[in-house]
Amino acid sequence: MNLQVEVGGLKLKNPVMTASGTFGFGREYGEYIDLNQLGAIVVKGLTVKPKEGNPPPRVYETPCGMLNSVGLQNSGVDAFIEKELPFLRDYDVAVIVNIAGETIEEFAYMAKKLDIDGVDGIEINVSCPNVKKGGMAFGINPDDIFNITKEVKKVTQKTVIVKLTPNVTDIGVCAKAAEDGGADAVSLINTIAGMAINIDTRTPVFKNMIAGLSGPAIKPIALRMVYEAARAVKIPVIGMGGISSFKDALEFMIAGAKAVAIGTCNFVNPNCTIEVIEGIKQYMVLNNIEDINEIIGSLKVD
Amino acid sequence: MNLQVEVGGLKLKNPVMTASGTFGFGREYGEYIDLNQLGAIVVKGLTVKPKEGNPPPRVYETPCGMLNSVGLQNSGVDAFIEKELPFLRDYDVAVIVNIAGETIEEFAYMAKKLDIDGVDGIEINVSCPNVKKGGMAFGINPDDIFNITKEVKKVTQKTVIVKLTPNVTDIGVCAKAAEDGGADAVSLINTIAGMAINIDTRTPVFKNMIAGLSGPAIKPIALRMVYEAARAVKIPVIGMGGISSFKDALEFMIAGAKAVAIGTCNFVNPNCTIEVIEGIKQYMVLNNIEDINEIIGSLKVD
Amino acid sequence: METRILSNEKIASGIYKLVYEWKGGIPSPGQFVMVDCKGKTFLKRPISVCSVDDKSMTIVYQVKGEGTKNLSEMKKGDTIEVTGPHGHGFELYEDKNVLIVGGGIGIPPLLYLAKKIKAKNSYIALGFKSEIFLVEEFKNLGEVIVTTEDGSFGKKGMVTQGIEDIIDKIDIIYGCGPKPMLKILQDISLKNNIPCQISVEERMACGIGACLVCACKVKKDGGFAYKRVCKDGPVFWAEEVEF
Amino acid sequence: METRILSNEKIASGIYKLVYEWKGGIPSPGQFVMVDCKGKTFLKRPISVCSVDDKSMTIVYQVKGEGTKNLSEMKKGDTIEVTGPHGHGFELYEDKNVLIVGGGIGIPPLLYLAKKIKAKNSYIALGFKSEIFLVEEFKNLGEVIVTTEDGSFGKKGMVTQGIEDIIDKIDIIYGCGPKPMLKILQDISLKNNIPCQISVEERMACGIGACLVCACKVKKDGGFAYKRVCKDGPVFWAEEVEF
Ligand SMILES: Cc1cc2nc3c(=O)[nH]c(=O)nc-3n(C[C@H](O)[C@H](O)[C@H](O)COP(=O)(O)OP(=O)(O)OC[C@H]3O[C@@H](n4cnc5c(N)ncnc54)[C@H](O)[C@@H]3O)c2cc1C
Ligand SMILES: Cc1cc2nc3c(=O)[nH]c(=O)nc-3n(C[C@H](O)[C@H](O)[C@H](O)COP(=O)(O)OP(=O)(O)OC[C@H]3O[C@@H](n4cnc5c(N)ncnc54)[C@H](O)[C@@H]3O)c2cc1C
Ligand SMILES: Cc1cc2nc3c(=O)[nH]c(=O)nc-3n(C[C@H](O)[C@H](O)[C@H](O)COP(=O)(O)O)c2cc1C
Ligand SMILES: Cc1cc2nc3c(=O)[nH]c(=O)nc-3n(C[C@H](O)[C@H](O)[C@H](O)COP(=O)(O)O)c2cc1C
Ligand code: FES
Ligand code: FES
Repeated sequence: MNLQVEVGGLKLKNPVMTASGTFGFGREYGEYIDLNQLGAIVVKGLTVKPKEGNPPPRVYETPCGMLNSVGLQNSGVDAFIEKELPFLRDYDVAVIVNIAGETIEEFAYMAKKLDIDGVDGIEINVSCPNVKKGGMAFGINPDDIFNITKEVKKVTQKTVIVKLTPNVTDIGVCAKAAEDGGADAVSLINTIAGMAINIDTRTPVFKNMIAGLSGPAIKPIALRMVYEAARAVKIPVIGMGGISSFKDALEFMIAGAKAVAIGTCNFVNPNCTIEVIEGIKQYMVLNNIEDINEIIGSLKVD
Repeated sequence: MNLQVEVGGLKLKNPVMTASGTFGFGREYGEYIDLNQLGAIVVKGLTVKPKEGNPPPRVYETPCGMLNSVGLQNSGVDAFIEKELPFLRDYDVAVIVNIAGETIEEFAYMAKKLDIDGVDGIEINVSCPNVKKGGMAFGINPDDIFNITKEVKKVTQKTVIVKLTPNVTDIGVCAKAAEDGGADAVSLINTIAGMAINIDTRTPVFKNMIAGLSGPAIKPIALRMVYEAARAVKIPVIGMGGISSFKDALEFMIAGAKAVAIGTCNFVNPNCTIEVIEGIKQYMVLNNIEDINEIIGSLKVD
Repeated sequence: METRILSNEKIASGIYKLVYEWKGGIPSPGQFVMVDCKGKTFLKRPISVCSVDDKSMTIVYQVKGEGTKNLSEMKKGDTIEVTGPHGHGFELYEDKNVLIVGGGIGIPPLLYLAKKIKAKNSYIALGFKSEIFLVEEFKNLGEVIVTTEDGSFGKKGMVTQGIEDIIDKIDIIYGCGPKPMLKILQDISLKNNIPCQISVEERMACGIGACLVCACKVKKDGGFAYKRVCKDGPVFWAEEVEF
Repeated sequence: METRILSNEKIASGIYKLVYEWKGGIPSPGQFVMVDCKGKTFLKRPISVCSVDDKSMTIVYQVKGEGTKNLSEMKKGDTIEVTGPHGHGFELYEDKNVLIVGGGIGIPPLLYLAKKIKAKNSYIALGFKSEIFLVEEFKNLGEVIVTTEDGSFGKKGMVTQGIEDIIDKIDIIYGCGPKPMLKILQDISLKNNIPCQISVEERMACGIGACLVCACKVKKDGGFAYKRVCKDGPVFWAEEVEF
């Protein structure tokens, strides 16, 4: 049985990855699961300099989901290369580094720095709703997507993935902008902008007002957008948003995703990624599917 | 205690309405609750001619929500006036009629026909994701919103509400287009475009592929959009999307909604509207609030 | 209405019989209730009334997905939220020769029908895949013919086989079961010009006729229309249904 | 890990003691478990370990919202999903004079601490609003001083009152309770130059250090940084925490 997929030149042993920001740098979940079994690990979003992130509260439970306002807390790209990458190098798993610049130059700067051994791919994060500069502000603008992608592609040999925001009218246009900019793949969706209010104090739950919604609640929306993106571009699409089971993962793949990522549901079930991989295998056996690539984009439409 | 609010000239005895398409024409829920207690009834979307709607399946449960693909099944505006309006006239409750044209002319035609006794408001539905013509295709385009609103305003004396779609990058721009077109109020959100796939048959669950997501799952998104819309316009905003309790309703009102509508949660709890009204009253007593208008837009932001 | 569970027992593999206190309306045969299955389910689930007395109501259900699985884990003394009875049930005629045809989990509502109907003669054809259930309860209500697909009980084959042999004796047919079975009943009904009522299934949301998601395609003026399974049905005249 | 509930009883109004089978790791005092509260809750809830033996673990919790409400409705024999122990607990030093200060629902983890710590002398100050709980269990573990805000049991007032009277005897302070109480302990610790460890609370998602939502503001190089309550804490040195 073949589980291997290729995402923009990058060969993954299976299509199941972790979603940026939900899996740290692999260390913590490494105590629960065998990281070698994953298709890829996508690490927490990095910035040029260390970033403290947003003040608490940073999380709020919502019906079948959660809002987060982490705000890209991380120790910076240098600390990543020095302290986290060596740890990840010890595993036989593709490593994709999520970068979040405040300017085009910052994206290029980080991508260049990360054009090193042990890094397999760069995920351009133009979709974080929790920062004041950069993030989603870029991602809602096809021109910005195009330009950032182009500059990043110039300075790296790695597979370049553009992570799109769902907070747009037409996801196809955004995916196309990434493709035109030279992206090797797009990934989606990042969190959906949401909000919560404390009715007793009549204040927003989050200081930033807006936070990012993730988890099973958003799955139907994510699936629709992945389908639309896959129809809009020829490059591979990595699908995510609320995946909690192999069934969800298969929906995304049938809709056209070449790989999938699991985010929030890791929190609820640390074994989620592994169970998804096992479930996909069983589905393939049951349905006599030899090669997982037969599933991708296999949606029958009349 | 004052619960009365005014929405674009229309006085409502309280701010709790029903969301179009979830409450039929009031008959069915009339067997469960006293319709006279509602702030307003918004009826199922009407079209110029009777419309059969979409083939089944039309519903799919999702985590804390549901997808629907009804496709505006209704007997047409004439049948409404003849058969449903007389029934509603017997109640002491504001009646808002949701109209869904396929062209600007159809909107104006229906609005004119409905400029009659017993109708208190017109809700322009430019946000249905389940029809091939009209609906959301208009709602994602500010110019269309503006033009339709303007034409409808010309032919009716009633309060004109424009119902917006959440499937846009900037809801503020859409709300503003409605305001500029002369709308007396905007209402939001309609359902979010979503999708589901049957992994056994590898076919879409819905023939139309895309369906509309509603219910508690979308509440954080709806609340954010209502907040954004309320900041973008001076006309009243009617908030909805996943409201299941008085707490949810109050969040929307604190965020700036002058009234709220309950949709999907009627299905789960037929008494939902009444419980929301009671809950708001209790909250007001507990917090020493004499006039509900004090709550509207009272979000404290630093 | 919140009510208390009196018993919840397995009566065949994957099939459970749930009895709860009932002080609500008395249903007519073919009507259903909407049950809150708790856990992570969101919408209520429609389940047909299998029997009712002045204190309690019985439903029989098959574990299909999360909702019915949760239901199967509930215990005596637990409370559940049940609304109803909903829908338009079977139309009953007195003193007729009736044929009642049930397939699998379509059988429970027919028990209530068989009890209530004042027939001249009742022929009751019950079909199962393999394991049978509720058959005992039908024993005194008419002439019962049991069929199993694998022959492990009664006749081997489909429940609709053999109907044509007795069709001459029948004034009206009542059916509930899987779609292919209902389709065959429709054919038999049309071919032999015998009125037939069938109970159809569609996914529901409100269960009371307000949301229009439970569409059943019916013939209308040469074309078609969608009727509401929850309000206009679940029981329709077979001739009007478009499969 | 899925485990079976051995008992779940109310020990004061709104306060429950839950015992379940435990074959997992042995926690250190101050560590917590993540509990799936079922129903419509989505994320697990962090609850401190109150005690553990070779077969079972005990947690004591207060009903706050939906999660803890669901938890309070679970019965002996039900299964629940519990992971852990998680987090960085109290650092224990032998042969010291320790002051343990607990407020309300912050008290349960301190019982486990008081049992495990090999102190020279333990002074245990327990504060409640009105109704007391767990006080009996502390009886043989040190000199217990109980305070209630309304004076219905022990001294009337706040649990932190009177600490300064005995502060000269104390080598180290351990605290868990509401933020204002922790803040006072921090002040006392700084003023008297006595080391103090406090257990802080923040909403969690992953509970294991991967998602960074459980931020606790700590002093760092003249500025500040956010540490993870679930991994770097929940126990921090009082001096580093910024309230
Ligand atoms: C009027 C009526 C009476 C009924 N009476 C009975 C009865 O007496 N006994 C009984 O056992 N059952 C009865 N049913 C069927 C029962 O309602 C369903 O089996 C039940 O709702 C399943 O719920 P679940 O949560 O267990 O499964 P779900 O998880 O909701 O669904 C089970 C399966 O169906 C699939 N599914 C879900 N939604 C759709 C959709 N929109 N389209 C296609 N597939 C879908 C799911 O993917 C899953 O595989 C009745 C139905 C109706 C309409
Ligand atoms: C390390 C640690 C140990 C703990 N140990 C214990 C213990 O031993 N015993 C115990 O009883 N409790 C303990 N708690 C607290 C416990 O985790 C919470 O009380 C519990 O999660 C509440 O869950 P719930 O579902 O009942 O309430 P929820 O409904 O989740 O919340 C209760 C209230 O908090 C509000 N709320 C929810 N999210 C936020 C947010 N992000 N910001 C502000 N307000 C919010 C809600 O609106 C609601 O009013 C501990 C917490 C931590 C972090
Ligand atoms: C706590 C948290 C932190 C996240 N941080 C990042 C991040 O740093 N970079 C990024 O591109 N996406 C980030 N995301 C978005 C996820 O990678 C993912 O796109 C989104 O959560 C949807 O998937 P899910 O529903 O499976 O979580 C974060 C999500 C969560 C919940
Ligand atoms: C079954 C169904 C039918 C609907 N029909 C209409 C409609 O005809 N016109 C309209 O403007 N909105 C329609 N809506 C959208 C609702 O009015 C509402 O905007 C949306 O469902 C979000 O609110 P909720 O989450 O409370 O349901 C429909 C929603 C549902 C679930
Ligand atoms: S389920 Fe709502 S109309 Fe039938
Ligand atoms: S809860 Fe995820 S890092 Fe603490």
